[in-house]
Amino acid sequence: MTSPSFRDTEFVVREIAQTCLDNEKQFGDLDSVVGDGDFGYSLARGFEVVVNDWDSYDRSDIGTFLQKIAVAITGRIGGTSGPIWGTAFIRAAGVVKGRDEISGDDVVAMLRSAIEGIKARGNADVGDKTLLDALVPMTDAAEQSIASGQDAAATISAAASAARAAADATTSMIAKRGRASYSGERSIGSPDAGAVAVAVILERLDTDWPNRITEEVETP
Amino acid sequence: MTSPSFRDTEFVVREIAQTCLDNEKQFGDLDSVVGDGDFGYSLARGFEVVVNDWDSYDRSDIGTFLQKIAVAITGRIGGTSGPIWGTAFIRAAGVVKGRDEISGDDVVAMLRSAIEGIKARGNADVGDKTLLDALVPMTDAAEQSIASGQDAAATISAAASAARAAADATTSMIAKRGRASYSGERSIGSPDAGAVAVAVILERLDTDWPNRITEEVETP
Amino acid sequence: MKKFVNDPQQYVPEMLKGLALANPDTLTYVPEYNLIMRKDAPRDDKVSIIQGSGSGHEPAHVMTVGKGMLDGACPGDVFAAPPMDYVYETTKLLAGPKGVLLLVNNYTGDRMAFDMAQEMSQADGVTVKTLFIDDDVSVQDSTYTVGRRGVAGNFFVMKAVGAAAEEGADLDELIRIGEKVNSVTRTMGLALTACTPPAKGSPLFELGDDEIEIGVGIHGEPGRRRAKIAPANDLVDELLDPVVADLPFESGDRVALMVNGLGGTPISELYLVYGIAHEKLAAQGITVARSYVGEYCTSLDMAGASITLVKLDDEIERLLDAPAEIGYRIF
Amino acid sequence: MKKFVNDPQQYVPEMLKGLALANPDTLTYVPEYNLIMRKDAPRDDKVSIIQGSGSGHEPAHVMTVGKGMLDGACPGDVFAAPPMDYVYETTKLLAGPKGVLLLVNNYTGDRMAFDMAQEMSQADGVTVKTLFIDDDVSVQDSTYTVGRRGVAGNFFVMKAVGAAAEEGADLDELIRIGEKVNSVTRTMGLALTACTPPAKGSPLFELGDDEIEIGVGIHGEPGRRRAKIAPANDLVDELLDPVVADLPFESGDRVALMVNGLGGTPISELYLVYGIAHEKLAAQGITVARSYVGEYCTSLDMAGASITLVKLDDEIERLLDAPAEIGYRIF
Ligand SMILES: Nc1ncnc2c1ncn2[C@@H]1O[C@H](COP(=O)(O)OP(=O)(O)O)[C@@H](O)[C@H]1O
Ligand SMILES: Nc1ncnc2c1ncn2[C@@H]1O[C@H](COP(=O)(O)OP(=O)(O)O)[C@@H](O)[C@H]1O
Ligand SMILES: [Mg+2]
Ligand SMILES: [Mg+2]
Ligand SMILES: [Mg+2]
Ligand SMILES: [Mg+2]
Repeated sequence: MTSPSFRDTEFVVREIAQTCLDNEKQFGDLDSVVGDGDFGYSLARGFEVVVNDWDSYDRSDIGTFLQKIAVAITGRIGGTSGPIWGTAFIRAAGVVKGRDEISGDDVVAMLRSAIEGIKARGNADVGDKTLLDALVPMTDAAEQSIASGQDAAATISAAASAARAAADATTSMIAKRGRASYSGERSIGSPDAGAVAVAVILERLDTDWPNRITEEVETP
Repeated sequence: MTSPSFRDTEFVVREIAQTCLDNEKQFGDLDSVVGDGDFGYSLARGFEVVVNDWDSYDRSDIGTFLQKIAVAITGRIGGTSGPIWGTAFIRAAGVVKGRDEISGDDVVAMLRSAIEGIKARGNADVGDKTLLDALVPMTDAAEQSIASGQDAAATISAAASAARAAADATTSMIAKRGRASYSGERSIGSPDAGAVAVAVILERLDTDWPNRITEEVETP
Repeated sequence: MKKFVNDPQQYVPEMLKGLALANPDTLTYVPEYNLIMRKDAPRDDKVSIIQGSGSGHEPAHVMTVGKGMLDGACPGDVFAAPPMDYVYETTKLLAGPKGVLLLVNNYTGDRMAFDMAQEMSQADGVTVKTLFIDDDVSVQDSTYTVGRRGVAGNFFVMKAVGAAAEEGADLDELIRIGEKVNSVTRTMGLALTACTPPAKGSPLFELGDDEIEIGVGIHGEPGRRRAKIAPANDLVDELLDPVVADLPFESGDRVALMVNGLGGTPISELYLVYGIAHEKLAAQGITVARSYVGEYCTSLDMAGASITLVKLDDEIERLLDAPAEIGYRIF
Repeated sequence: MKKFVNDPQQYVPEMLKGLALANPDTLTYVPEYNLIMRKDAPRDDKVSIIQGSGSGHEPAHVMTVGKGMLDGACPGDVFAAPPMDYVYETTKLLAGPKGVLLLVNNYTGDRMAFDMAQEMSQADGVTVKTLFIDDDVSVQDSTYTVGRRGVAGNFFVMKAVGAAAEEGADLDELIRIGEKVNSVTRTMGLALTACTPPAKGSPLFELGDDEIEIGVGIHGEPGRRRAKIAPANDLVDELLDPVVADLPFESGDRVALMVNGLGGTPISELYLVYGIAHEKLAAQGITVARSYVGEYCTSLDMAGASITLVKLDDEIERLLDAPAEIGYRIF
């Protein structure tokens, strides 16, 4: 018996995983412009494990579930993305430890905590041309939307638009972190792979959200 | 003071050398179809030495001169062509040892001796798709032409035509000697590089023969 | 893509399996963590030395596991730092009483994985220290704060600490030695062609028929600039000048000179480059006392080369000279 | 063409100069004959061993001059047997009281140069014998009379006679050992790409993006047939099956297995190939007792590999196991 929030959480994680599997090539190609081309591969190999072992993760509570996802990711994703995405999930999990229901404000708190974790882990900040440059504006948009009383669907739409705009805006930035930073000025002209990934995930979430299963289904 | 025969010999050697220098790329390309592509390079490096050291060769007599050429070739040409062409020059030299004047019959004898040398050195015969397949028909044609009383110019023309026809005819042959033989049936369809080289040399000789300097020129 | 590969996802595991099968007496393969380790590790009388890095740089580092070099290497996938777990588990497996030294080329992903693993194994009571290697002069420190990359110069740190560990040096001593070697080691590379990661299946970047990439990274990251192909003499200048100017190396110095192939360049060209570099250094009064020509740290099938200089002192020279036994390259 | 080269005509001399500069204590370079020789050769107590061949196969053979291997190598230009003079002069230079052994891969050009040089130096009173190596199973004897080519299997003959010579074996004994090793050695290669000789400046043959050449020679001579690229498992079958069938190798045999890179294939792929081959042999009851993975006999920058098997007996195994010191590949 899972709660509605738990089902929504599962839905979101599953959407993230599936987006990374479906976009392996695109994400890799983006990373090969000024990076080393493994971003798509790394995420896909990690979220593949998440999908394959989906039913096995401890679902005592939302925090525990997200922590198990984090462990799976950390165990399989290498490169910069393993620690970055693993840290994000661990931090988000910490915010809702032992909880079965979460509010919109909780979601914002989870995102903020994930962002702080990424910043600390990567010694990076907004403006360095990383996924933070999509994640932070997107979280800002979500927070505003919730504060102004919008529902989840509207909030996700707002976040998706913000993420896309922000990801596109990384094109003109110069990379100051990660492998792309070695090419200096040459990193200008193409968007950051991590930021684009955030946008693509949010857009998919926006599309699929209305079709998610909101009632618990008894598996026969 | 050199004799007319000596000057003709020098002319012929010089023509051979120059043809090999001018056709380095063509000869190499021919050898790369089913060989290893170094035929042009090998000949060019050897005959380059001949041209560069041209004045230094002992000209006591025609035989000695040709032997020095042979030594120069053997010292610089590697691959199969070094021993083959070196042997040809040594054998030709042997026929006219100590001589200052040579007849058309002598030339035929020189060619026959060179051919025997090549056959022995390469354990090859007519029909194996080597330069012998141009050299032998060309020598036959020259012999016939001389026997029927033609002059040198006409004899060279006849020899050149015979060499070209014979070189072209190697296209349909299967290589039984040299590196080309490893590709078996695949050697069919392209002419033998060595045979083509013989034809190209003879054709050039045919063109240039009328313009050779027949009188000794005093170098000032 | 034309490569000897079955499933691109199995590229690294199948290579590691081959390496283990070729060295049954000396190496153990632990598939769970892409780990190649010495059969006799961990030992009570020496610090265990571990390197991670991404794959695709072979022989670095899985093929330099052996006496006098590494105790273990747990690479990630091609060009990806290992997942933190691999490093953590490897560290625990190789932890002995004298502790563990982690060698890390200075890249964001590697730093993070090794930092996390170090924290976690320290929490488990293991004594662990980390050495960062950053010898690549093509990346200018000033513009960024991630700092220089670790490339082929890693070999010299590994060799020196490997030899010292074999002699029984403790962890602090290895850190001292490693930092010293790193501080006098400089590398610069250039690519003649891009490399093709098996999982990508196509070249990582496009280079024209007459173009080269100067200051290229060993992961196919583009370099500082693109240039036209030039005679070897000029290419050696492109590599050697920034290296010499950086430390700087000076007249009277004794150095080790490494000409490292990036994977697709034949050894004949590397010796040709070596000869030119050796003579250019001699002309500047710099003596090459030790020479290294071959493949040490590659980038899959990339054609190209890097030049590394190490300023020698008696201690470094002695450690580089010490014997080492590795599975790779048997004669 | 993108290569580290100044003047293509100086490609070989500049490589040899680099090799000599990198090994000042052990090697002497004699530019007149493209000769790389041991500093201590000829010695009174051992037969001198000389290999010629064309260049472009490095490390074969200039980089395998050293204790326990060759006393001298005098290669020709790229893919061209050395001019007869080089062999003759080298033979005279290295002639000692125990005589000279010439190792010759079985190609027309090489045979002729070495035959002539042997005759001439014998006339000078030098004791010389010649060993021909012909391990390549891709060439079927029946169709031609030039016989099989000598390729990477040459390494095993060289290593065995090199070790025996070091122990003081006389010329006849070396011939016996060399012929025995050659008689139990078989090789098959395939190319994924063509190679580009510096003097030609373009690939020696055209291969489609999905085409491979099976049974290719080490001089870029086309092989027996062209095929489509396939998974590594299938490519290993293409190499291993004809080798095993030829001797034939049988269940119960102990073998040395060499996976030799042709120049452009990274070592990671070679180990992957090795692992597959090792397991396929094991499945047939053939035990791999010694393994060799790397570049031994290349074809410039050609991507591809060959597999060599040697049927071992106690004598061969002991000689392969003996120490050797060569300038190439330093760790
Ligand atoms: N220091 C950092 N902090 C946060 N995110 C980073 C950092 N460096 C890179 N990234 C993000 O990671 C992405 C690249 O991930 P990945 O390809 O896994 O890394 P790697 O460079 O190790 O191959 C970049 O597009 C960027 O969004
Ligand atoms: N056994 C042989 N006897 C005579 N000529 C030969 C023999 N083998 C090859 N040739 C000739 O030599 C030519 C190739 O010469 P070259 O390229 O120098 O030889 P290699 O095969 O050693 O590279 C062939 O085109 C052929 O005409
Ligand atoms: Mg990446
Ligand atoms: Mg040839
Ligand atoms: Mg990476
Ligand atoms: Mg040749």
